[in-house]
Amino acid sequence: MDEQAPMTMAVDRQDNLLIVRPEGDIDLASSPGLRAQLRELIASASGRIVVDLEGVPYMDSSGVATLVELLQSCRRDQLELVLCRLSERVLSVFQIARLDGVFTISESLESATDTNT
Amino acid sequence: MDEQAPMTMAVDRQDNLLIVRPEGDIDLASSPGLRAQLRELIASASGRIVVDLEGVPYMDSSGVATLVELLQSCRRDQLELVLCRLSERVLSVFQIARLDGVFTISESLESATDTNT
Amino acid sequence: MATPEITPEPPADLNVAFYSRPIYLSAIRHMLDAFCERMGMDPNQSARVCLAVDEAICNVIRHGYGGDPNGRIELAISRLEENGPTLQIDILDRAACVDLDTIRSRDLEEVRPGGLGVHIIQEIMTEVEYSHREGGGMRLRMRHPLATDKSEGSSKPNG
Amino acid sequence: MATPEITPEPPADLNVAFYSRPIYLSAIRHMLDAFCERMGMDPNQSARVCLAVDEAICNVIRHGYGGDPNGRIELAISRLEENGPTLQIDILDRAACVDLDTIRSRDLEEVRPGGLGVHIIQEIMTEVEYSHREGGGMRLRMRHPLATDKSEGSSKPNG
Ligand SMILES: Nc1ncnc2c1ncn2[C@@H]1O[C@H](COP(=O)(O)OP(=O)(O)O)[C@@H](O)[C@H]1O
Ligand SMILES: Nc1ncnc2c1ncn2[C@@H]1O[C@H](COP(=O)(O)OP(=O)(O)O)[C@@H](O)[C@H]1O
Repeated sequence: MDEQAPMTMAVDRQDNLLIVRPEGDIDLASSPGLRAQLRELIASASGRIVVDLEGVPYMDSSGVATLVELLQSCRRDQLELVLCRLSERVLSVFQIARLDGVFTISESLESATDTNT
Repeated sequence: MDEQAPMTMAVDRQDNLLIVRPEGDIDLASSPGLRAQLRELIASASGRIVVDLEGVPYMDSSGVATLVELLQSCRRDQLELVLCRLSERVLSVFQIARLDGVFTISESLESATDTNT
Repeated sequence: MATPEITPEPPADLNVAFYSRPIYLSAIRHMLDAFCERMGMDPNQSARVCLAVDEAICNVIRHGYGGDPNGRIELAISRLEENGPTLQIDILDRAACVDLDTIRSRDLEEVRPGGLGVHIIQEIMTEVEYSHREGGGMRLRMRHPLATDKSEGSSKPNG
Repeated sequence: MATPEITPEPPADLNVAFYSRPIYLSAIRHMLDAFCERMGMDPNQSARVCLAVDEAICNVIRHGYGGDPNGRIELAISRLEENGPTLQIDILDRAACVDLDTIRSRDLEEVRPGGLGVHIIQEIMTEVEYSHREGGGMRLRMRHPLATDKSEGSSKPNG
């Protein structure tokens, strides 16, 4: 049996904008796959990265850690990181971890991708 | 701990028409409650009884047995019984039990309540 | 349960034990559904497997323990490699060792409430075997292929 | 596991045992969610309890068994009557008896990946107690009230 679960992720590349949409629960089974995919993607990215979490019903702290790692990479590479469309359940994990003020979190995809703000 | 789960059911009484809408899974924990409620309701009913299953994501054979019992009571009391809006999952239980041809099953609430057909 | 002389079963991938009460059925279904999904089973197949296991547990509650809410029911769920990935689910009780011939499906032509459980189990699972347990009680062993044969319809393990 | 001299724990309402592999987490969460709902817990509370249990299991997998996928993890879930209906969840392993002082939350001001599990567990559960097990390994006992003190007592059954 595989000890990891695959993480499906749609990727939308635009000029200075990368939108990624993981699909499914992000837990210790799927976060290593997510981390690997994100690492590869940001290596060639510029401008802003939007992580659209609409398709993620559940996230545990291994998912949060993956996104904190992404945030640190983005800061190092001078990329902007925006998370959007978090369900109440997923947002509450960031709140419990006191990280809801550390990330830029947007309610809609429109405002997350609007580079004039 | 209660050994039975309560069954929520909305009831809509009209002239010669009774529409019942159980809410939630119908399994061995909830079907006794459903059976008791249905028994009481049909005692004073006339014409047609519609069981709207839109709010029922899951049913096991104890739920099917409850509805077979209802069908028999209806036949005895010369009431018409129509089931409607079964999910694919719930319909498949009737199919496995070879009862999909025994019940009148309607896709929409409109056709289930239309007494001209 | 003072039966220390019985050889304990080796652990399954997932073991679950609970009292013979219908209130636990929904937790078992949701667990099994998520388990099957993670093992790569098609959601329609998984829904059917959950129904079969629900029916089998209901039978232990009603027939095995005769409605006594203090019996113990155990589930042993494993992934096997047998002509392709296969899900094996054992349901174990410490109720009576019933005559195996009495566990059978009835004629479905006759429309009456009840008498559907064994039929549903046999219709859904590819292997169904009831046996007596060492130390008393029954074991129901069920199997179902895990791999999705995307060609729709019946799921028979073809070599 | 040749430890026959250890007194077995009495059965909980629901006992679950599985290997120390993240692949089982979703099945456990779904089971617990459905269990809590049937016990009358508010869905938001139930989601939080599932998160806490997920974190605790992840810690056993990563720290207790150090990533070894063949360790065994047990969950014992019961409903107690203690100042109102209470959910008790024990998580048991056969890994090392670690120094209890090493299991603690870090300063959250520092933003870095990891180090959130114990904080999340303590934030969500009303009682959290780590101890050493007879025969080796750790026990984490957690409790959470089951009753929703919201006045609208009717919980919506949800699929
Ligand atoms: N776990 C069990 N233990 C003992 N007897 C069983 C068990 N499961 C099924 N049976 C027997 O098989 C018969 C058929 O079961 P089933 O098809 O589920 O219909 P029903 O439960 O409505 O009778 C039962 O009446 C019972 O005699
Ligand atoms: N089940 C456990 N067994 C052994 N040590 C543990 C366990 N759970 C937590 N710990 C210890 O507590 C520390 C804090 O855990 P946690 O807050 O989850 O953060 P992290 O796991 O990222 O270190 C861990 O680094 C570990 O030393």
